[in-house]
Amino acid sequence: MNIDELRDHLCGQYPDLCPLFSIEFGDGTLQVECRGLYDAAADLKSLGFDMLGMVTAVDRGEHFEMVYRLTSREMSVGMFLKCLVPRDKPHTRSLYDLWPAALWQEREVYDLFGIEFDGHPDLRRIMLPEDWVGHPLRKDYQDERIIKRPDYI
Amino acid sequence: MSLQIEEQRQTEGPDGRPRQELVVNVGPSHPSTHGVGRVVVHLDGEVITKADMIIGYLHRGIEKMCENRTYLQVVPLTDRLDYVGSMYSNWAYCRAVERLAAIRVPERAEYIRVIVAEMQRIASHMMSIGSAAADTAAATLFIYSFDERERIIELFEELCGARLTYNYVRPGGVAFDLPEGWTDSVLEFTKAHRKALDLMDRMYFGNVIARGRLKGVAVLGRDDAVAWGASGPVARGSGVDWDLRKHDSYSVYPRFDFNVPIGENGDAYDRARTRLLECYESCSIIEQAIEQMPTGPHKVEGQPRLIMPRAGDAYDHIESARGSLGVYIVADGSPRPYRVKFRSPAFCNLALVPKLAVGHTLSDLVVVLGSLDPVFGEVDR
Amino acid sequence: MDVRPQVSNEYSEGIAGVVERWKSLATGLSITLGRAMGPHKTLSYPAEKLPMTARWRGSLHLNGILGHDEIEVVRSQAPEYNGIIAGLYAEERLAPCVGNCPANVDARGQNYYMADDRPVEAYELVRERNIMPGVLGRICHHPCENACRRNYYDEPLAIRPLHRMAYEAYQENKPALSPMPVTQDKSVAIIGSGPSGLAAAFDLMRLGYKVTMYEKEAKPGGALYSGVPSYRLPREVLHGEIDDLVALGLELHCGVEIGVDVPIDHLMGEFDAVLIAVGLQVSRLLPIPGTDADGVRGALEFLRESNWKGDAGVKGLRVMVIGGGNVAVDVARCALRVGASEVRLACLEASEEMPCHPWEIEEALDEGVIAMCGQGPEKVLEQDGKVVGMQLRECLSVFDESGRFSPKFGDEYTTVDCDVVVFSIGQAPLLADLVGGSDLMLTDRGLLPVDGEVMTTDVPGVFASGEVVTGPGSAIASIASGHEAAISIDRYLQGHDLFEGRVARPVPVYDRYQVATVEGVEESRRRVPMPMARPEERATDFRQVELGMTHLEALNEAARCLRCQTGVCVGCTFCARTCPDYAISVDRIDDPGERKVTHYDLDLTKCCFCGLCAEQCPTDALRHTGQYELSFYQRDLMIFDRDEMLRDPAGTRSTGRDGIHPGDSGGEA
Amino acid sequence: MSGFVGGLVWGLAGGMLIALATVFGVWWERKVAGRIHMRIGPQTTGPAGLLQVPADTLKMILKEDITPAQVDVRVFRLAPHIVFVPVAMSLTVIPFASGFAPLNTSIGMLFFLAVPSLSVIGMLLAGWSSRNTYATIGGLRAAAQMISYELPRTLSVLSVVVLAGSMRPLEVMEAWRPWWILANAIGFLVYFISSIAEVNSIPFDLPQAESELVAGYFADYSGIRWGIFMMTEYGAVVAASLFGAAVFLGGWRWLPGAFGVVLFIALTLLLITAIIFVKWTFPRMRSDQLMTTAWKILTPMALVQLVIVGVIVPWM
Amino acid sequence: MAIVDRVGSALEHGPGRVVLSSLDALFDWARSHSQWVMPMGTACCAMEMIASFPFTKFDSDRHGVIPQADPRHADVMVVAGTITRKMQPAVIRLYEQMPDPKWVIAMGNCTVSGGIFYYDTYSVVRGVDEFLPVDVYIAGCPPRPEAVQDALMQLREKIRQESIGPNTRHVRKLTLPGPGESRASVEPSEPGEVG
Repeated sequence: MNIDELRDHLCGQYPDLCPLFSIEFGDGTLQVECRGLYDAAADLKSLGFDMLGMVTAVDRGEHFEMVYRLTSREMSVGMFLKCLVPRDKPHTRSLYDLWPAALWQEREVYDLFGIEFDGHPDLRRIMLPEDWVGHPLRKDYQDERIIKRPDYI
Repeated sequence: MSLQIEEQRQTEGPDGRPRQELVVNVGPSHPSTHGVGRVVVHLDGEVITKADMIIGYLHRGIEKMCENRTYLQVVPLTDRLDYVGSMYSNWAYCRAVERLAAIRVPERAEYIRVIVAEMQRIASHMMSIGSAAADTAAATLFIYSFDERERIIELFEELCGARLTYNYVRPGGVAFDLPEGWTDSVLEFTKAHRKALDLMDRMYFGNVIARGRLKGVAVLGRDDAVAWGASGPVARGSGVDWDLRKHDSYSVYPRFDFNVPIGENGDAYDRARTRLLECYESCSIIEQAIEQMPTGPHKVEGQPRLIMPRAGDAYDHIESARGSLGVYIVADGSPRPYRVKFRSPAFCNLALVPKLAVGHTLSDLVVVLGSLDPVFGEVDR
Repeated sequence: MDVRPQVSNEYSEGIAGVVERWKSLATGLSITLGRAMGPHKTLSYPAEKLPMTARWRGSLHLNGILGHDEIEVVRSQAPEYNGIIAGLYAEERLAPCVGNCPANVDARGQNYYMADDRPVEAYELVRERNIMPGVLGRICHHPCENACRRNYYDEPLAIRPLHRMAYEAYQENKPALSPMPVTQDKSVAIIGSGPSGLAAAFDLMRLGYKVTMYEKEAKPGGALYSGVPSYRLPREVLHGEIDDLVALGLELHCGVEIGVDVPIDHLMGEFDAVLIAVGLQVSRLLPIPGTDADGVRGALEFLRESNWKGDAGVKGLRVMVIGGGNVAVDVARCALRVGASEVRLACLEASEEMPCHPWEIEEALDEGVIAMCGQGPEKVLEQDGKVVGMQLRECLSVFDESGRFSPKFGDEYTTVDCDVVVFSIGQAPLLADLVGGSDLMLTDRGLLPVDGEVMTTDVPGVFASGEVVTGPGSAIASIASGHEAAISIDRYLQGHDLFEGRVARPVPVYDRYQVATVEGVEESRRRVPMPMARPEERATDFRQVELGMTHLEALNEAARCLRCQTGVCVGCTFCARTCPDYAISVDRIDDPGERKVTHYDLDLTKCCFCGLCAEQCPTDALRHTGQYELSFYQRDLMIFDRDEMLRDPAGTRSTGRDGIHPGDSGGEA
Repeated sequence: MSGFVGGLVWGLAGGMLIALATVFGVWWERKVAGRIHMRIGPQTTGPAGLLQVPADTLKMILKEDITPAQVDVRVFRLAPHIVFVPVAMSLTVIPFASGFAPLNTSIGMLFFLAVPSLSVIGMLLAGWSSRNTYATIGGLRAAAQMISYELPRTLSVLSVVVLAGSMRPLEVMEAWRPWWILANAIGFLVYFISSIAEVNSIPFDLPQAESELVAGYFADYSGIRWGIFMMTEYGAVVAASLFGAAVFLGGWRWLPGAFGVVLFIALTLLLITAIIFVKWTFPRMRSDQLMTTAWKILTPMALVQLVIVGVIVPWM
Repeated sequence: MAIVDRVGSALEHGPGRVVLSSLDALFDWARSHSQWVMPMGTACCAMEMIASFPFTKFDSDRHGVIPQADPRHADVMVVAGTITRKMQPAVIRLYEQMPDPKWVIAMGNCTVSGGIFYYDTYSVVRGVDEFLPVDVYIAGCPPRPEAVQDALMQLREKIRQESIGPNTRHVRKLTLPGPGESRASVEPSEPGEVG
């Protein structure tokens, strides 16, 4: 499977994707709803994306944006898989059973963002002590221990 | 997990009879955890039945800090991420910023970056081979490999003025040009380094006791390595033929010819030996790079003081000594990044410890940790 | 010989394997034994200490600080001036503004004096190099501001307006001017009172020569008087400053045309040296059909008439100006002021490549001039001897790839009807009658053969300077060539060889920075805006366009100067802004006469030794020392205050304040 | 000298000899290890660092002697002495000069090999009583290792006894012949390796594995109590080297009179340096490697040596 | 330690003072020349601390400084690297396990004041002296190995001033010069005044 077949396949499957979807330079992005995340991931895995590079989240104000970075070794190309997660009671499906690499990365996202992952074997804090309150990487995280660097550039 | 843990636990053994397990806490400060990792190990006699890796003891919240610093001020922070290899940590971040702000780096800067990153890879491998050997009590090999690392540190000190936190690779090029006669001393180093590598090879990897300790320990299959997201020598030790410099080539690497050493049976011995063989390759890359290096500016002309890239996101990764070190930056047009995520190879490799440590003895646990070569600045960020 | 890895991964089988195993133990021991026999590589620390490499980033120190150290000012006689500038540039102590100015005016020194409310000294310092700060403060194209390092941070210094403010303050409390003492018996005659002549005269008078200047026009000033319109340069300012020079001992004879009233041979005989600084008198016309029609004018004559008589005979007519340089823009704006009903300007280059200065064309467009860029003159349409229109041809590109002037024309023509066509595409000197009868020879194109570097003509004792040598250029460039001529004359009169030991003016190269965007920059760092008269009001008469700053604004603007490359910290706070750990806190007092950096605290416990601050410090004051022994007993000693930052950078220990002796290691070796 | 007083005097002398050995041994090891690592080793305290170890010992005496709360106090305090005394006793049977051995017993050879194995009990007690997981594991490993290395060590010395025909060290030394070195070569090698194991030096230092169990069975000891463990270790090294030099390499038999004793001291020093080199060159064995070397390699070699000595030599 | 303390307090009053000062000289010499270090390395400073202990180029074994992984056997704890809130209880526990007399060296800016991680972090302890009594601070990020050896020698100076007598310190009269004046002048001190 080379890159063009991949493109046609994806364009066929996700119609709104087609106009400006480029994969060569490694910044191709596939945006899906939260519900369809697991199926899209499984589909991509079957297409040849056998390595899950990165799992992270970005606090976009009124919702979180989950960003997955998938790499295919035989096509030697990388791709983004993104989905939006609502801010109140954020939860999404864990990709552990597709790629075990997601085990610790999802724990880290849970620890720093507070996004629950259903189906994750042991979802607990990984970076912060057990008794930590709050999720620091959220933009609205209040903590009296943080001393803000003055806005002086 | 608080520090206090109970010493013994009652569990049923595989045949259902109650069995008493010894719970040992290889604590955050331990000579062979390569930093501040902690493993709570359940021992049946000396055989490990369950290992739970606890990290986060060096979690300084660097990603939160990056959100309140300008793009140039984040570079010193990346030094403190993978402090055994800060040169290529800088480079990974700078590549992501350059991709985001569409900065074209001059030829000479790309060559200098390759030379410096390869030297840093050798220094990092020397550290990891040495400390893994020190875990099996071969302290002399640690001292010889650290001496090699010291030669590189002296070269870096002459190049950019710092021993460990260089802040040398900047978005748009490198901070200063190479000093006079620096490349000759680097060439001398690579010649002497090959001899030292051969010496270390014969002294440690040839040794029967060392082979007894390393072979067959923590065997990682090929598809397990890929599924668990392992990268770098850990994955290549198990036969996964994936090196970003070769297979997802970036910068000026396509112009050099070097081969990528691959292990066969994916045990601690193969991983350590792959690191050593990679040092040979790095030496030849450095020599080729110095040969082909053009003259010209070492950083892009007309660089604004405050880099303000367009809103959007960019991801770029390089082949660090531990694997594929990726940086994902989201920008919102202000001089400060909106979100920075460091994809740390050591973090993903370390996730293998609970899987690999089971079934081995306690003295093998340190070999497992040593072969995965974690640097906790990068693991905990 | 490339050492390849020889160790095989597996032992061989059976007895050979056993032998290999025992051999591996033996090789291990032999390696360590070999290393044990070898020399040790240890640095016995307190006795012998490693010399730090040049770039080692130790603890920071300040080379000097405002209020504690003086800023060096560049003052000297003309012959040594280039040497000093070249020396400063070699030691990287030459500020970009001083380096980029053709005459190397010490703008940094002027800002320093202005900030300390000493405008008279500022004026005198600047006058030494650009002779007429008041004039240059209005018309110079300020290359210094383009090189100012503040471009990189926010906005450049307003150096040119500060010249003007120095002039105005100087006029208020002007000291009595007495002629300079004449110490040399030799005398010099200078033909032409343009900027280059005046510059050479001033230098030679300071060297003690007797200088006599001849001007053929009624009033001195040369191109400044005839070419530059008075809305940019009021006449009283020009003649005021020239009168100051006369008061300083310059003997000026106006209305005397050399070559006509007085033959040049007479001058050569009477004076020891003669300097021809007559500038360019005649504007060139294009050899296109229709240039002999009535209504076709040259730029210089048009400017002379509009400047002197206030009326160039174009009242109510439509004027078409051909050419894109500064002179063309001046012609267009004068045409508006002398009552032209409509003024158009046609130039070959595209709008952003025009040779004139960007702010000039902007002011002209504001005042109503219509610019037609990328149009080349084809031919003048005439009807019974009078101009009725102009045919223009589209011009695709002006320079070929190697940069030579060879315009390529498209095939699309436009015709514009107008009554007067003024050609401003070049000027030429008028030397025929000047050199008539002397043994000075002219080239076939009517130019003087002059050695551009030492300004000598083929006749010994006769020199030339200004636009007659360099061709059309800026006023400050003429002044620079005037200084060079003065040096040559002085060497000639002293009998030294013209070339031996002469330092040419260095053309410095600085890191090119991208101009910073200014949104989000707080008010105190912004440049003081120069108030301009309203466009529609100023287009009608010849009153001054730039209205000038108040005295207080001038002081604030001068305070913004970063004093580049002096090694004295001025408290510009850019190191504190760049520092990732916010480890530096700076504050200073800015009121005039009492300019001091009061606090400069470096919190050594927060500094991450990344070197970003020292790299971008504009004055090279903040530097890394070779000191790496930073051990303290108490934590509050680790915050270096202002005096601690001014400590001696030598040695390896940063501070001896808590009982640890600098230099020694505490315990005995 | 009557039995009890003699034993007391010679016991004290053995203790003093161990103290002296420690002072010199530690300095010598740090110097040799330094040279192996291309560095200098102790230098600034006293001439060439000679006063370094006295300073360390004095400092250790002044250290606070912590007895952790959860510890079985009496056993905890007793353990170091149980470890120290056997090694001191084993020194008394070594034939220092011709005709002079402090304790000239007829079963000297067996005494030297048997008594130090008592210190295993001390290690086990130390490990168990400090109720700390690391210490316990260290103690258990010590027990396993000591026992399994008793056998090859004894067998190798047995081959010398067979040659000499007597168990009294002085007689063995009298009967010593230069060609014995050749005959007993394998035996000496086995003795050397197994005595490194007895001494818990690097290839075999599982009980106090520095990088795994942090400090093995003496993890919770501090101050001079821990110092006693250190002295025992160096004492054992010196004892093993003395005995090896005497019995296997002929010691003072080469040269008559005082020179012989000097040569004997030199040979001991050579053996100590060899142990130090082995310590700083090789990695540590895993417990299963430890067992296989003991039972599958050293014991067969010792048996082969016995066969050589027992069968071939008399046949020749 | 208890016996030594009793001897010290007994000797303090009356003629015993001369014996006390000579005993102090001996004991302080022993303690200052054999500083066994507990390497509490967490981050980049640990790399430089490893380089400064018994390694080829910067050999601190020359000054009698050996790294001891077990807190029970160490005298000086060199805290090197960022101490986070999660690591703090471990550091306190290790410090308490160390036998008296013990000292602490804070190596690197992160341990002195949180250094580069002072602002915008939620999990870094801003300075080890919040929970440990620090004797010598070393600035630097990371400090050079020579700076670590220099700090150990400054600690020697400090140890030299201690005495086994409970309230005696041989504090050398250190006149701290103001900025710009001549550096500290040190006169020999007599035992007895409390430092």
